[in-house]
Amino acid sequence: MSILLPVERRMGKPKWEVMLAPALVVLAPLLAFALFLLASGVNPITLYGTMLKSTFGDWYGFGEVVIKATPFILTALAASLPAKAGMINVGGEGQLAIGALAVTAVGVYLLPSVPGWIGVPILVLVGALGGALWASVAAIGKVKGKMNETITTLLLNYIAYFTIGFFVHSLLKDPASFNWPFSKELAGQLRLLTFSSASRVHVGIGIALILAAIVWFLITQTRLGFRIRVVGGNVLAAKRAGLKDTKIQFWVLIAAGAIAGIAGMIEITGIEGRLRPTTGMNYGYLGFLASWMAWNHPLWLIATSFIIGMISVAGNSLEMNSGLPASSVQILMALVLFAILAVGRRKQA
Amino acid sequence: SSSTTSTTSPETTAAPSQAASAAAGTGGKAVGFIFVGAKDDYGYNQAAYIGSQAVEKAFPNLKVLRSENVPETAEAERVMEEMIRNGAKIIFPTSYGHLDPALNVAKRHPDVLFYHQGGLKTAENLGTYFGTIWEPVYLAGIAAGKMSKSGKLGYIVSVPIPQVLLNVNAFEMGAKSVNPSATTTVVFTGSWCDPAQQANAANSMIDQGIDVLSQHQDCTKTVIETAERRGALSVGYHAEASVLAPKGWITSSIWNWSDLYVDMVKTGVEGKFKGSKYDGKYRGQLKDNVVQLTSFGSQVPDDVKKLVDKSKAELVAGTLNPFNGPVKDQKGAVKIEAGAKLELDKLEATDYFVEGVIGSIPK
Amino acid sequence: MNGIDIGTGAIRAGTSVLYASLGELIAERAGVVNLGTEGCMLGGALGAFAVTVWSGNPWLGALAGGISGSVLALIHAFLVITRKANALASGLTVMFFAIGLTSFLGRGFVNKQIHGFEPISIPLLSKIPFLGPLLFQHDGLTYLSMLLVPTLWFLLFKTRLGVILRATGEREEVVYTYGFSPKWIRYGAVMAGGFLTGIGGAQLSTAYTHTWVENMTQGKGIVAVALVIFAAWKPARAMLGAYLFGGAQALQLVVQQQGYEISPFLLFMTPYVITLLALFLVARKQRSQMPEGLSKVFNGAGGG
Amino acid sequence: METSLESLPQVPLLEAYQLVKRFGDLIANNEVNLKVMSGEVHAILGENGAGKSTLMKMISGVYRVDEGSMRWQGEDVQLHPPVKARALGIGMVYQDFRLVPALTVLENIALAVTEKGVLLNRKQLRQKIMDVTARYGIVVDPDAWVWQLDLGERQRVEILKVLLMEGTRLIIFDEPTSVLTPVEVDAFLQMLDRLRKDHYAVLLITHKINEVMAIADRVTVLRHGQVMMTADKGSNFTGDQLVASMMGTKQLLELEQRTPFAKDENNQELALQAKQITILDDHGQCIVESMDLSMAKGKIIGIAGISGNGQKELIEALFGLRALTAGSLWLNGVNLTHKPVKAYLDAGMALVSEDPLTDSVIAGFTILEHMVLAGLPMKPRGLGMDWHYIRKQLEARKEVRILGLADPSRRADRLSGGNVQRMILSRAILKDPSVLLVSYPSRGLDIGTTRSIQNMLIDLADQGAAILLISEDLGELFALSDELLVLANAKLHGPFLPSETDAYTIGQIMLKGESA
Ligand SMILES: Nc1ncnc2c1ncn2[C@@H]1O[C@H](COP(=O)(O)OP(=O)(O)OP(=O)(O)O)[C@@H](O)[C@H]1O
Ligand SMILES: Nc1ncnc2c1ncn2[C@@H]1O[C@H](COP(=O)(O)OP(=O)(O)OP(=O)(O)O)[C@@H](O)[C@H]1O
Ligand SMILES: [Mg+2]
Ligand SMILES: [Mg+2]
Repeated sequence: MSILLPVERRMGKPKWEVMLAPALVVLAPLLAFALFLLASGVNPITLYGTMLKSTFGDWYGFGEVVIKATPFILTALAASLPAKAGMINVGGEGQLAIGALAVTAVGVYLLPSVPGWIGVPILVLVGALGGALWASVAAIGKVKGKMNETITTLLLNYIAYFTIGFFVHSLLKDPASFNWPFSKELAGQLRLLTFSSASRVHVGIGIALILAAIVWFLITQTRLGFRIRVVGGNVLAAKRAGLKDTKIQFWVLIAAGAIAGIAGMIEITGIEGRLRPTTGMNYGYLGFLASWMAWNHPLWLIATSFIIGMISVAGNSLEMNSGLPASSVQILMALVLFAILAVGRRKQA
Repeated sequence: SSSTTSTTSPETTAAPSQAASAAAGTGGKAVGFIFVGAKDDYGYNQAAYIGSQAVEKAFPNLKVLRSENVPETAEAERVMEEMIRNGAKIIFPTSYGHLDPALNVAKRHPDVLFYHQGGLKTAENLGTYFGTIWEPVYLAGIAAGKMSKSGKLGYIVSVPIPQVLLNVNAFEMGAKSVNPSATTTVVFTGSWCDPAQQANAANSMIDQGIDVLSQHQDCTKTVIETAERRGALSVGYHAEASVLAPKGWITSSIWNWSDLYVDMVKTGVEGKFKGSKYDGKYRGQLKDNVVQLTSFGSQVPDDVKKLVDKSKAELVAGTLNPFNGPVKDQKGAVKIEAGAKLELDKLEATDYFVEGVIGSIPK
Repeated sequence: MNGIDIGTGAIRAGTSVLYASLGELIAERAGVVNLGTEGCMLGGALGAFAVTVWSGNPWLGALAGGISGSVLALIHAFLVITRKANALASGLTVMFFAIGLTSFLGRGFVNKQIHGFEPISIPLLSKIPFLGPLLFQHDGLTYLSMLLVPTLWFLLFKTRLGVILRATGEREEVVYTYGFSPKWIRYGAVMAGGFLTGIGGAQLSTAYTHTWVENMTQGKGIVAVALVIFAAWKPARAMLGAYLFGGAQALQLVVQQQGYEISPFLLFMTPYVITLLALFLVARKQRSQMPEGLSKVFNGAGGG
Repeated sequence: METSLESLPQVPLLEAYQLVKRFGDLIANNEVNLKVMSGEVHAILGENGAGKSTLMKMISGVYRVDEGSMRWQGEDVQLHPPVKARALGIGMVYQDFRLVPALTVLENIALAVTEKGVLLNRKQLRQKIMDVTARYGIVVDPDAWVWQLDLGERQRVEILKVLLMEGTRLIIFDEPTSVLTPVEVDAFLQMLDRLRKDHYAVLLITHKINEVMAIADRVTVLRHGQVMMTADKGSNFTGDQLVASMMGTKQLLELEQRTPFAKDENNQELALQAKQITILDDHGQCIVESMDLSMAKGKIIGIAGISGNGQKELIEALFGLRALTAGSLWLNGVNLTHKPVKAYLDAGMALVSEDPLTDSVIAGFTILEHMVLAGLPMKPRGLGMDWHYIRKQLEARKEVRILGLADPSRRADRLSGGNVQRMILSRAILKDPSVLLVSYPSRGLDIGTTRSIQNMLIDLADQGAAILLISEDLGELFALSDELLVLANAKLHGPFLPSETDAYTIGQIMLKGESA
């Protein structure tokens, strides 16, 4: 509400800037990275060609992008929903991990012989519960202790990481794996269905898209969503309207944790099959970025998740074909994210 | 050479390669290497990287594909698939966590040959290899036990996995063989390469009176330099690093993958994997030169060197094996019965510390 | 277990975090949250290490580390201040960028040896029982960090510049009204913060470990951000927080060496759990002390 | 010195020609001309949203001028950014103060005063403050935290800042008296006189005609962003003229005659009852202690008091927003102590808070969306809301039309202060509340709107609502209240009947408590 500052300048953005923005987001980082490639003695054109081929060249490559984007969509939703209620959840990372932990523990020890059509839905719930449980630490801290959730969720990521380490090195360790730190493998019927044998793409993407649609509907179309946005818009106003702001924030954060937990479930049942110390590493952070790049819009974040997924996948072929180190992929990713951030917020509708 | 290419008809080249494709590993244009960390970490990954360079040199027709920082998750599957799409018929997944993903990919691609580093599970087209690095570590333990004044040795390790525990045990057994009261205190850092935590641990151990430090980390420089600055002695791992510790260097255990990798690739390219020594669990030993003990630091007295050399000779000859029973754990429970024969699967699944080690493994 | 050992351990392990906290504190006092602290630290660590390798002079290295931190902070400042991007997203992106960039540029330095900062025993003072070994046997950058705390306090609370800086973090429109540019003040604060954070990284690479490896900060920058909240944006409390975190690190290592049957993974999490508990204990009091400009970032996420 | 200034030819200090300012499609100022002389008080009048603040912000350099030009002592000047205006000697006391609550008074002043050097020269600054304090009778404690100050004190800090700035020639006050008590208003007007004598030029925005009549040398009336009239003392303008010019064709309503309230104590139906309540403020200080308060249906209870004396806390507590430390609250015979706000809303209570801009307006939300929060019911449609129906409901109400609510699809955070006030009041009234708690209903509103609101409150009471009216405008309190209470020293004093007391007595109690 800084009416005083020269805000008008932003309102009247020159037309060319509005038109050029999307092109700029795509081109600028690619150009910058091309310079970097040239400096490293790599031909950017052929390299971009192989990168494109490895992601969109065939169904397998595209399938890998889908697989990669799936958890990002969910962790992005886990950031976007709380953002609507005025909260910042950087804890998708930990919530995903604990969701995965819960799914593994229950799947391996309680449901090894339960048929898939019962087992898989139960595991979705278990994953959600795990993530929700982890988020509840931050939620309780916020409601009872006025702790800032940005910081608590960040710290909880580290604690979650060590918690996973604790379990895979002890209680969950698979005796048949010669004391290596993995859990046992999940029974086959508990694994998510894949669409074909040629690709690893599984029904997880469907779950992610449905959840995105649900979140979008909830936020924009329902009375509850309206209340959530009121709390996010002005807590004082929400209080005066008789809304239980802390309760709403509490449950929104829990719900976000549940969504991230489902991402963990999908990672375990769709891809990994067992829990490892680094399952889902960085997915929470990348999802958070995907969400904020998309102005926390529950549908736009699907696009940004795909962009991040695509770069991750293309990154492997970049590394192999150019001989450049893995870190160059991170540089490319950051350049794209910078460009999205620099172009900034889309105009208010 | 231009004339030869013109005479080669498509059919003649295609026929043998098709025939050979029955054997995994043949007919490829490339060899893939997957590293869990950075290929220049001066440690585990660099050792494997150097091996991959030897392959590059020995097979100029094969492209060497590398991917580093590949997490030990299903992510690795995609990297391997990508390598296969780039023409690789032989792939080296070099970290323990890459085994399951490699088994999955191996199932999908019977024509591709996988050499996994350190695994205990195999498949039709997947063999594992490793080195008995505990042998030189045992020898280093002898030197450390001899040279420690306090009899308190320190071992800074990453996470409690069998390879790590096995090394700690071998080290303590070596030390104990020359100094029955020697103890080895273990500190976990929780990470394969966290210099700050390593420095914390090294400082903390030296504060507690430990005077010889060894380690099982992917990056090894920090501990050695810290020990040197604080006046403690160092036993290295993965790399010869005596330059880092002119005063306190004892010795180090290292890998030598180059000859092995070249031989393995050769076996694969020639389609001779089936039934070869690599078809299964191959373990290169001290006597094969796959694992080595480096030369000693200038401060190591001759009697210590002699002692170590004697044990080394016995190890190579097979007359000495520290893991011939009885081996007892920290609580005195017998883990390997007296006279029991050494079993690879058991040894490489170690989940206990032997007597004399101070530290705790999560159960 | 020995109190002095844990105390010195706390200072050793806490100093880099202290620098980063102080850097973040300056930026936050001006109203900008920089989650890129982690990245600025990494940049500082590499910059300092590289220049120390080339020049042989760790002080030049530390300067370079500070500048590297500033440059990375400048990216954040540009995105947040000029392009009005979300501060948290921008910070995280800077972090990812710095991880990638330093890994790339730092490859040649992993196995380099440096003559970095060495501990200097201060004559006489280091002989004082207990306090001597605790406080007066450290390296130059550690001493500097101890001096920095009162200096920063003075700058923030006793000078005009400090008033302007704090006012920018609270009510930018007021500062703007009186002819200062909140924009440039923020640029300055973020870059100054990046400089200190970079020195924190330099301390890590050239004073503490004498090592460069990729991603060597391992989350210390993030912890530093948390500690600023614990510190209620006050330098002395940032110091307390940093040493508390360092102390927890030192303590868990000592506990491990006792051979108790505790999973090391539970011990690894203690510094983070302790930070969380410390935050819980002070949080009720703290919230109202958050600079208003920050509450917009932390509480006004909304939008939509 | 005074003589030399007197003898200067009368070049206007500031002249504005044909100023235009647009916000998107809205023209906030349209070809405005203005002239300000040294040593005169120039009043600016106008309805809410007329463009007064916008004009002032152009003069103080905050806004860039879209069209038109300015002259300072006869020379063309650029005033944007504010630092340029300030360098020339233009100082502004903003409607929403430009203070940093987390800093002390002295630190706030240090921000405003140009000074060389890095260090804070506290001693010198304190001396300067003392000098000005003595000359103009503006008393503040330099070491107090600004957050501790009440609105009147904050305003004094603002004025100090302007006076301490080097070379100030023109001082702009944007609705300065709306936050002051009657006593303070007198002091303020005296200070203006003093400033005028010291050859400062003063631009004064106000809604209060009597103040204009008392102090202004020249007056400009704005309407829809255009100058409707300019006049100076010589032309003998009258209050009625000014009002007519402000309102245009609209008629100023007469204040309805209040039907005398039945004084039969036994017959009173109690709506809201507070028994022995104790309330703490945000800093844990006891701000209301063991207070009893009874509100009867159909009755307007006015509460007078210096702002910052617990009015805000009291109203928050009565609405369930602030926990009671002791005591109980009863609404229509039901115990509502420690119940959530929703229970109060459901029981028919409505609130118009003291600072709606910060605690009731949601950025990005439209007026219509604000209406379903504690106002119109959220008419469901599926899982969502029937916005069409809600809008119709809103537009069907005559109160909305009378108050002149802006278009319901406009964004509330872009409304002028007065329009926000209208929105919040409309919302409360749409609820047909049985108990209405209302703070400063006419703060910042023009006379026309003020009248309609006052009439609406009277109508509400006549329909049986119990109304608690908090105001600093004693005139308003006397005109509307059936009973007057004074909040001072954490206690309620009274009740007083407006017919049996006078503003002077109440003012004394406000300052000193009952002992007066
Ligand atoms: N004693 C103090 N010393 C320094 N600064 C203070 C002090 N008290 C308040 N402030 C400053 O004033 C600002 C506004 O304070 P606020 O009125 O919101 O509550 P508080 O007094 O800090 O909180 P609490 O009532 O919980 O103690 C704070 O951000 C803080 O920086
Ligand atoms: N920053 C802004 N953006 C868009 N519209 C604005 C802005 N500031 C003011 N307006 C609009 O310009 C018009 C004039 O507003 P201004 O604040 O000047 O009115 P005012 O005369 O001061 O009214 P009040 O007496 O209510 O304070 C109003 O319609 C207002 O909604
Ligand atoms: Mg106004
Ligand atoms: Mg107004």
